[in-house]
Amino acid sequence: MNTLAGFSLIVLLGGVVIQILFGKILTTRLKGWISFIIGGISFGGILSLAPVIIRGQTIKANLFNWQAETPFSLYFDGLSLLFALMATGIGSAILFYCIDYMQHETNTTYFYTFMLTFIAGLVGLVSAHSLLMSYLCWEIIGLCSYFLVGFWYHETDAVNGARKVLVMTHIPGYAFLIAILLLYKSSGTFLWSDPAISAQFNTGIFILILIAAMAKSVMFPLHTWIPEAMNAPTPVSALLHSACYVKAGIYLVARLYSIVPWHPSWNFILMAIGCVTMIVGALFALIQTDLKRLLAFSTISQLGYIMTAFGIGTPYGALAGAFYVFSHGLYKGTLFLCSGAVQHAAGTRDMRRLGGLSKYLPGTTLVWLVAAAAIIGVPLTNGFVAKWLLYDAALESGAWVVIIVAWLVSTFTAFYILKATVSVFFGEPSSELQIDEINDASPLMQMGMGILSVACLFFGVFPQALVRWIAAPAITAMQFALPEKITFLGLRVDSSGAPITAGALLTISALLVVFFIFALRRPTPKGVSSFTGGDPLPEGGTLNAVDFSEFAEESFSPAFRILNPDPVYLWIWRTVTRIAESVKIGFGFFENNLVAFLIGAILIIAALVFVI
Amino acid sequence: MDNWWLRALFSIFIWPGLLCGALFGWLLLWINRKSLAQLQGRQGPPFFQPFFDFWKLIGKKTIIPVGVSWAIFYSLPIISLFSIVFALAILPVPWGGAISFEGDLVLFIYLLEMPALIDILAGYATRSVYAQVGSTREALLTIAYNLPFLSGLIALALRLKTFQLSVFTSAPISIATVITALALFIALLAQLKVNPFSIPNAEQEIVAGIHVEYNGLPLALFELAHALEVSTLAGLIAILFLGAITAPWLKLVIFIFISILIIVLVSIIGAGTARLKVQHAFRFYWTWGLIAAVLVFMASLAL
Amino acid sequence: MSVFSRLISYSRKRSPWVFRVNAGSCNGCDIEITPCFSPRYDGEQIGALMQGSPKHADILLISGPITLRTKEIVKDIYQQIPSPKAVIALGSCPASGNVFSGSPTIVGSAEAVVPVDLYVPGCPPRPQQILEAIQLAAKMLEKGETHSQKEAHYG
Amino acid sequence: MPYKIPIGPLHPAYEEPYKIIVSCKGEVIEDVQVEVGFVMRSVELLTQQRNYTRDLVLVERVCGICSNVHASTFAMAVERIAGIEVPARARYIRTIVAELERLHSHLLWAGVGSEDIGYRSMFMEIYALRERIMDILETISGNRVNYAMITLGGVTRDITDPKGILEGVAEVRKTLEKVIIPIFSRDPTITARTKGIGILSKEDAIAYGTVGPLARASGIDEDVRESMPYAAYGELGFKIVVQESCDVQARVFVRALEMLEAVRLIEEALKNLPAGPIRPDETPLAIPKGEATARSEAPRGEVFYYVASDGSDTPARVKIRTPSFVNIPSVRAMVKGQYLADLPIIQASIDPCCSCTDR
Repeated sequence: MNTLAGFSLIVLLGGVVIQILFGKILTTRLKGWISFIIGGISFGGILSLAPVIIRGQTIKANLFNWQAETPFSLYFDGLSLLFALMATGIGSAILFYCIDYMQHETNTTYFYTFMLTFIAGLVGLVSAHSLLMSYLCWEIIGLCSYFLVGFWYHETDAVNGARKVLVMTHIPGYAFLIAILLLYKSSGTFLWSDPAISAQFNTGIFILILIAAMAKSVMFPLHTWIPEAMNAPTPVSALLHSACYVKAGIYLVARLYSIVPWHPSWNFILMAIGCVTMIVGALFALIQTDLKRLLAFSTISQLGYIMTAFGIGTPYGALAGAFYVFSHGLYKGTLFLCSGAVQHAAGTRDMRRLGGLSKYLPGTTLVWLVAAAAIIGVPLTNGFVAKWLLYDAALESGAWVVIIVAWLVSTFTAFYILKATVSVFFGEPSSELQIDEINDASPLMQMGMGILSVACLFFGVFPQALVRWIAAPAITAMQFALPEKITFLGLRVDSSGAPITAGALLTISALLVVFFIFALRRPTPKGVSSFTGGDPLPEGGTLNAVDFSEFAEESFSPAFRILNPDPVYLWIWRTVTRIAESVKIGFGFFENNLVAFLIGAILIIAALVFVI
Repeated sequence: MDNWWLRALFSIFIWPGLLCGALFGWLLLWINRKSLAQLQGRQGPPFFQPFFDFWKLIGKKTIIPVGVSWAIFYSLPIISLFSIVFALAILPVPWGGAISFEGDLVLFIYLLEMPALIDILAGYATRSVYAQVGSTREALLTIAYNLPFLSGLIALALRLKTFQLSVFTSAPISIATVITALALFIALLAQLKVNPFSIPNAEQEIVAGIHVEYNGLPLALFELAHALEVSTLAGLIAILFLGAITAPWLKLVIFIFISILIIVLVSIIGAGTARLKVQHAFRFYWTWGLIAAVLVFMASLAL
Repeated sequence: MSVFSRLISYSRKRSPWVFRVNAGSCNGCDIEITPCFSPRYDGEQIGALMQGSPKHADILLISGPITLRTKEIVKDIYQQIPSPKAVIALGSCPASGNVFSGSPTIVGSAEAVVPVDLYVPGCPPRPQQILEAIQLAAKMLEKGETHSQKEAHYG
Repeated sequence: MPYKIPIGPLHPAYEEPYKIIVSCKGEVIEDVQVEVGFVMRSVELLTQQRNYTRDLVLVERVCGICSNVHASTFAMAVERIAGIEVPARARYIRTIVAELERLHSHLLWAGVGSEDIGYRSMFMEIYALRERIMDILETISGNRVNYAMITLGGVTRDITDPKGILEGVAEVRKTLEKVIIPIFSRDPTITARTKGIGILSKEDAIAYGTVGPLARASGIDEDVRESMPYAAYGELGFKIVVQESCDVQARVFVRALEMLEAVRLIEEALKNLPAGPIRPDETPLAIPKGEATARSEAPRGEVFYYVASDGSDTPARVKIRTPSFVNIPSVRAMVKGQYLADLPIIQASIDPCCSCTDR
């Protein structure tokens, strides 16, 4: 069993090697298939670990010994399982989607190499026993994201975005490194399970690690890089947002629970950051007109929820967080893949120029609607259960500000997701759209998206499966006891958990079928247009995303100025460059006149010597 | 287990669910129309008019406008209807509350939010320009009226330390209950889209609002969902005041009485105001709603 | 099923919803329709309501001699009202053209554009007449006597 | 690109087919495009094919709301050509009917206006009051809408019961002063919807050539009843109502105060109703050759008639210019930058009448 622990990691790295070695020979589609199979195998490998971990054991394995004290060993527990399953599972679905999505691209060896490395990086991060290896993986996924965001390197936006991603997550990453070194200095070990580390842990180190996690997990005010990362190919964005990148910070914070018992003020800090972040993300999502940017800000808001859930610090809160993190991966991945399909079909993701696509992309629309329902929190989807757990956890711990903020933000979530939904898929098609060329996503792409959305529904109807097999081991690993009332057949609902959701779903679907049979039996007149006051609709613009949210934007406009930290960063950047510039000028002057300086200095020294 | 299933089905379909909820909702809607008419010096509709409106709509042929997918057209009202039916089934009315569990308030609120979300989708899905304007207005209203609505319910939940609705009915009445009821009532005006917040279905501006293109059977279902929404929302306020009473029949009488009282109040407000603009409504809810929210929290955390 | 169909036809009588088309009227009829729903006449007591969307209506009220510009509009609106539906031609204009007969810019007869079920004479008819016509049309809908229902029945 | 939303030709807020294509951004109106012509019945052409007596019936149906004004102005023009002297009693009765018509028209407008801001109770209140005026009109003429009161050289029916009318008018004044005007000026929801909305500056009002209450609400003190008295206005004395605030509220006030003025005029006229015949013994069938114009103040503003006669019993040319014809285009100046929700009330505040405009 212990040998299996590293299996997935090795398979993924093997995939990287295959891609590099045979990149010249293989066709684009074949590369995609190979990557997907590699991803699937690694997912299977991690699944095979699950039974052991659910039983409450941990798996340790040494990859190789570099030095006795800092072994590159793996430590696999429930928390690792949660994140590794997410990375490989959602990652495989995304790779499946890539097969068709990327088939017309050049340079796909580069793409698949870094995609696989990316996934391997997260698996490595979550299964690392040594903090040093964690940091290594932390930076590997950072670098991968830099390369992947800059995949279309001939586009200025993409390159600038990639640079911003690297700078804004790499620099705070040093805080993590400093924390590791400080811990090593005082405790003499890199292994996080070592009690010595727990003893040496203090608030300063917590803050340092939190800063790194905040930057990675787009917490306010370090969130501004993520919208810029939207110039990447869609599968990269999906992976970045749903499974791999932003979840790394969440993992780090969650992992702190297994390292050290938390001080109450840490919980407070985390909840405060989470609440502010969810408000900021939702507010900024309101005003976006680019579909992917909107989703990016929605990620910020959703990660605020997750951070808050982990910040509550009770077993129930941890459960909510674990559930939320997985659910978010599922539905956000779906939403991103759908946005990719939209961009693929319509050639744009500017919501002002889209509209009425439901007629041309029926499959994508259906998948999107399921995922949108999940993120809004419609009952019978996993998003609802996640929110339910969060509110319940907050109520249990008396954090009423969290409930009210989270709940109000969820109405904002509904608003901006509906804005995206209606302005992309419903309403009148914009006149700027080339309707004739629009085709739905290919069956393979639809399957990739569909699997994730079906999972959204499945875990909405049977949340117990996720709670029992994935979330519960994770919270055990976080040193929490499983909340009492949770049983397999009841999610804190002593007798009626699964029956009620499954029953509701059954009733609804049965009634839907009956109703449709009844409704379709009745002939309906054809060719009747919609009512436009008698005359045909005038030529010209149609309602779009801007019109949908214009008033909200206007009302919240002060918030957008105050809550945007980018100008501050720009100011810092300019100041730093200006200082560097002046320093450079100084040095430059010195350099250019080196001979004169030398001669002068010698003369002065000679004069001094002479005088003395 | 069997017994539980039967009781659940009973509360979904008979009491307080689909059947009784619809009948009660039609009664409330009739009272609304009748009292409005009386206040305006008119005779008003005959008894139980909404019932006949519903059946007439059922008997009409359905027109699906050009370019609208039939699946979306038919499924939206069904989803709207059943989410509100489930919400009503959860409501712990006297002799009801078969489906009751810890956290049902969360489910209840999300189910209650569904009709508004469906409406917003429906407006755009039917591709009528008027409905689209109505949808944007509805969407703006949802982020406005939820402030007093949610804070009212959450404050109550905090005071009772539970998200279980059936506990609400057994809680004693205090000043906090009254303030909560007020906050819920403020939100109710916009949720039911009555004057002065009849903004998303403003006939004089955007024809018939969101449901412009709906007709026949699907429109009937939307009307039915609206009737159920009326009884659910009025009932939600009414159950807050059932705490002190033990006899179920008295509970029922008071429940019905308070629901009717709320609807009459709504009618009086509707009769005495003009329709506000969406910006007025937004400002109203973010100022008065905020004040109500603060009051509610102060009352329930302090008292 | 027969109980339901009887309930449905009875409901048709009880809830006539009206959509108004001004097809070039002088306003005389239209300002007599509005009082139908005001306190003195109160059409709501027979269940009638004015609807803003033709998709919600049962009864189409046409006033005016149908000018050439509104001809297509009237046809379109008739199509947009879901069956079963009744058409009431209000006043003398849609019947004969009234004082405007002989004008080159009017059709003159509503019959030429849509099948009319009821004519209400008068220039303009009084509100009582209009309400009576609405009630009669509702009764025709109940009994299945309108053109739209007969058409569906016979072919 | 701003989206376009067609308001009309069939729209619940309008009595008549009339189309405004609104270009909006969000809820804010960027531009509007007004389209009329749906109600074109070629009245001017038809008048040339019929004799003067039948023309009176025809021009009365140019507009159902201000029918009497059209008939009387047409009659004034013809009387001017033929040199017919209208008896004093007939002039007074014409004034009374014209002012009653103004009352009913303004009340109709107020009702529709309150419906446009969603205030149904106010609509009901006003329509209940309006019925009272319709009763008075019915007692005078026997008709509720097209009164057929005007004949060449006089009126068709006499006023036999001035007392009953006085009572009715007093009741109208009471309700106006006690209920309707206070609600319109004080109710917070109404003020929120009317104050500062749809501003038409004095310069714009002059530039668009607006007439009637719309112009008077923008501070232009122009009224045909004063500047060119006809019927009995010269003898009764008349005060122009002017408001300076240029918004919808000003138009509400102008019409409300005009209604009070109309009530005063009716009372005055009834009290001073001279005795005598109501029409000449013989009405000429053929009108001598000549041409003439006539102007009068309809509820919506100045109505202008030009009649040319070639000596036969049918006019050679009749030209009608109605107040809405000049008022409707000013919508454009009023709605730019306003909210879509305000469009109905702004549009209603000019009290457009398309059957007049299109003829």
